[in-house]
Amino acid sequence: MSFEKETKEVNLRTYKINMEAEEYSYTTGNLGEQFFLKIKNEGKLTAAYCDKCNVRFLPVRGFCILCGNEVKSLVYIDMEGVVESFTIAKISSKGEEFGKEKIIAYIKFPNTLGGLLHELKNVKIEELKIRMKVHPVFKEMKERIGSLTDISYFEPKA
Amino acid sequence: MNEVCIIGIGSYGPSPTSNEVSFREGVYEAAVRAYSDCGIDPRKDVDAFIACEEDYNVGISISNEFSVDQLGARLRPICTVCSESLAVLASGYMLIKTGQFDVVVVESHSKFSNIDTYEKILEFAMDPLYERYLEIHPYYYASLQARYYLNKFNYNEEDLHLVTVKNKRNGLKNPRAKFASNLDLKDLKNAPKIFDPLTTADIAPNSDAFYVIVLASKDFAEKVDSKPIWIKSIYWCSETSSLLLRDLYDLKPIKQVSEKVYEKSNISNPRNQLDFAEIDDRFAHSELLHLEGANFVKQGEALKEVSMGSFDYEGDFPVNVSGGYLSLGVPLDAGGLSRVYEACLQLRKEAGRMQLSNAKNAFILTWRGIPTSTYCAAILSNKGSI
Amino acid sequence: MQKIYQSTPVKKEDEGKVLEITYKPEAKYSLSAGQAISRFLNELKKGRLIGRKCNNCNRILVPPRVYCDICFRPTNEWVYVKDEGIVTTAVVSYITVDARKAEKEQVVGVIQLEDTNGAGIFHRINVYPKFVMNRKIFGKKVKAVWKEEEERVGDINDILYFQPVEELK
Amino acid sequence: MKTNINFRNRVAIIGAGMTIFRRKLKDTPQELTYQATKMALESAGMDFKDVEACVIGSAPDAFDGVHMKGEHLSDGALAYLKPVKRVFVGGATGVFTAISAWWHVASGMFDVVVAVAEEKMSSAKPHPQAVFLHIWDPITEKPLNPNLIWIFAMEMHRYMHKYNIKKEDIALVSVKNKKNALDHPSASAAGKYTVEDVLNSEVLVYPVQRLDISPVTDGAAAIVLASEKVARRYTDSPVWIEGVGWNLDSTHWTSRELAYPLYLEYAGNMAYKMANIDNPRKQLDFAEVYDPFNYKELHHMEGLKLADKGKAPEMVREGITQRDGDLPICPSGGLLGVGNPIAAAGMMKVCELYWQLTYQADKRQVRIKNGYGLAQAWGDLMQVSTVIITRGG
Repeated sequence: MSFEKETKEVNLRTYKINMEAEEYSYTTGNLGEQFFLKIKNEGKLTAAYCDKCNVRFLPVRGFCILCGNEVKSLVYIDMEGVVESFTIAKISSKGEEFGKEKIIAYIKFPNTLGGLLHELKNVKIEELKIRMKVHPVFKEMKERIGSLTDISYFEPKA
Repeated sequence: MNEVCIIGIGSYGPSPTSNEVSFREGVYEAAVRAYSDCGIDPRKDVDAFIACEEDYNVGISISNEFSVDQLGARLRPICTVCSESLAVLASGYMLIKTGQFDVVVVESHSKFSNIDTYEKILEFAMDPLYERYLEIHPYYYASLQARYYLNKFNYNEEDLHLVTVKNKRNGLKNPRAKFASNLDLKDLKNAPKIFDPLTTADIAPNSDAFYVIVLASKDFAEKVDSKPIWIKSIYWCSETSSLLLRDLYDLKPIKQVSEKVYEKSNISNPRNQLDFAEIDDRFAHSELLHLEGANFVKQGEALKEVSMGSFDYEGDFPVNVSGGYLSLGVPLDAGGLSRVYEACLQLRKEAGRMQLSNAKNAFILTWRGIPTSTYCAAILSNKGSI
Repeated sequence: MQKIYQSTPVKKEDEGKVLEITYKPEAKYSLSAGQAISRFLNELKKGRLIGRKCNNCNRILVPPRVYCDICFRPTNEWVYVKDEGIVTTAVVSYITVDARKAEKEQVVGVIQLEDTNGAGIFHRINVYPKFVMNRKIFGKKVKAVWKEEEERVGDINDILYFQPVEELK
Repeated sequence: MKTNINFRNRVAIIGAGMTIFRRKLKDTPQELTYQATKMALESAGMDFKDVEACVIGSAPDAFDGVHMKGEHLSDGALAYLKPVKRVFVGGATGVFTAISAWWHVASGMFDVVVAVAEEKMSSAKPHPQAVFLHIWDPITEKPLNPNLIWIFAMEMHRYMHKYNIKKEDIALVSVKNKKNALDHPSASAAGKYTVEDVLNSEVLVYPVQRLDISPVTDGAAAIVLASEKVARRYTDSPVWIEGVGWNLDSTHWTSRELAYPLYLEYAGNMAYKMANIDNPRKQLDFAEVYDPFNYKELHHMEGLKLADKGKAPEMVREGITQRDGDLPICPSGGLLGVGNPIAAAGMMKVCELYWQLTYQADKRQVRIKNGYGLAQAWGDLMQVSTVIITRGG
């Protein structure tokens, strides 16, 4: 029927569907579970440690992509991070505007490959600088669930 | 050696919306055009078909089920390969290289206008444990990259718009470029930086589009009436799947794919030996990273050369004369085929007002977009050997 | 030697003891029904089944398509088809879509529509489960039972179910 | 297609490995992918740095709960800065992953390629079956709220009707495969069952009962493929890929004859022709046909021309398909016995080819006469089959 086409929108249909599961519940792996429990129970950040490469990396998982070996241990890392880059976020993952804009930074930690994306607070926009030092502020113990949301935000070192 | 060429190209779109066709009907339209372009009958002449698609882009789980009939592939070997469509084209290339397949059809399409919750679907592609919890639009990762680049090489934020202006204006000569515009720097200077430091104009919009490409062996190409465009080399790769583990100025995968295709095509000086490039520009700064990674310009100097006009239509090395994604729109994973389509028109001397006078060898570089680090590069030529 | 990795199983009784991170997906679409299916749905609202005929292979495609999958050419014309056909297979479901036990069993199957040269439609069939289990429903003629006109919206559910034309014994 | 020319570049399987299969595994999808990849590399005696490209297989993103799952899993395949892509043909993906890896090597572009398939079905709530709702035609079928099992029950019942096949005979397949799986170290659904157990199990969608079905499972499996020159360096017993075939039928399953899988006949023909096999029943030593449901094993034996139409049940009844029979089918224990993490289950069958043809299958070892084994998988809306034929020695 490529030779004739209905062109009136009123006769063309769009059909509303979704392809959702009600919810997903993701296991975190043996090492990942420890990482999240250290945040929850101790308010500490850790990194995976590959003893073959002698590197620490974040996010944590049970293998090293550089040498292909299994990784079984975590090490505590210095939580004072460095802002690699930042942006002022105005739109949510629902495509809607936030009520209040968020400062988002990519933060790296000393002697650690990788890093974290998180929100910065207690800093004025005009004071934002690449390479500035920041540290995490954790939620109250009882509010933590074992997730990166247990970190409320990062803020500059006083 | 078993050379591989493109003998047929067909498209429907690109366009901002396409409610007049279902995704299957759009693919049919593109397929009919591609087959008639090279005079083949899909029910007899094609040895294998490949569909490039992702379930959550289509809105159907196991979207492979719905890829068959509209291509003429019923009861034929057809499969789905999930990647950027240029990398999917590489699978067709390999099938012909095995010596057992003469004609392979590759299809890719986008029905972006049908996706109501695109940002959430993009978020769904991110790591569920470490990357989703901020609930921000995933494009902000590009914002971080853009600021990092500008800071690293001491450019002003406004300079980025030079790329946008170049590509949006290039698109004015391309009838398929529905997002082309005669914008100038003044228009962008004061535009709100919704994706700070990027404005929405610096981000390529998404589009609907349907592409079908027919690949053939040299033997077969000689038997049919077509204008073969040769795939001289093609290569793809991915860096780590974790975007938190990547550098913000990360040229590794770009270097990897471009060096591989240069090596296979005996190219030592890409800017001199190649005639033009179609390069991913889904964010204004992406074009800069990609030009530097593919060694068309020294690190940190891409923006300077854009401002000098080196990559303009009249420049010494035209980049994205089609208007790029900034003018054509990004048809999701079909982006690679959209660039192959544009490059083929140039190489066949069928590009109309945007025709380059000296278009013999083309370089194509595609990225799969956020949150991936998947790149693919290819060199196409209108001659059997460079 | 067979190389088998001993991953870490989670037993059913240990559910909830391992840390998991939850996420609610949102994946919503407004699918373009396109040329063929738009008309199909609009005709359902009118209580009619419509197909597209390919003059090359003489099949009527239902649901309609603008292209013929066998001949790879555009289909030629719109043709109304009778809402009657022969049951080629049927089953009795005791479970819901998410694998829970259903409150009431349900019979579904495939009906090959009359005079179409092979077009089948998947729908509910209103028949006692015993006629599925003894396969008496196979090969029998069934006819669509439609919703009342004012309740129809242009959807496959505008057909309530198919029902045997003659009573089964 | 030039199927009967000699292979330009021969391709060998030189290693295989997998994880255990369980209802739920704690490891992340990336970790499972890694574990299977590591096992396969160890089996090949190879370092991951020698691998030039990777192919990932995984069924719907809706299970693991990650869009563009291939991108997410690529780290697990140790594909850092390597060419990697994911292939996807529904349930037939596992075997197809090996086929795709074959063309990577057969093209002459790569010498060593890892093919790994992973599935984690336990993530979706409330039940993985619910996400199967989204595989149906979104406009003409999904609004009827179908359960996945309906479609297979309709096919099974059509098959039973057309050839007058009894449920007792079909149940024998479950009994055989679950017993075979007792000897598989990864198995999660093995056991000693009787035909009565199967016939007395809960009726889900008549004629399908609980023990007719393979269970949802987490797991991963992988193989290492190499070109002839590399394979010779690493092993004295490469398993050659002699033929591959794949084929899809029309999307519109309601307009097809469900009693016979024509697409499988075509896929089989493609692979047989490539492998120069004209009498599969005689020339194959065993076959790992796809058995997510017990009737599917019978259906597939017929499509592959290992049995005449409607006659596969006789072969099962006569014991021909037992591990010590004339034509062992699913000596691994199949999906019914080992478990069904969709793509990984298909790859598990390819692993079985490697283990059987290199005499590493322990208690599962079948008699190797001609050296040929076949693995097959099936999927989508009952419309696709993928076939691979390998030869030992």
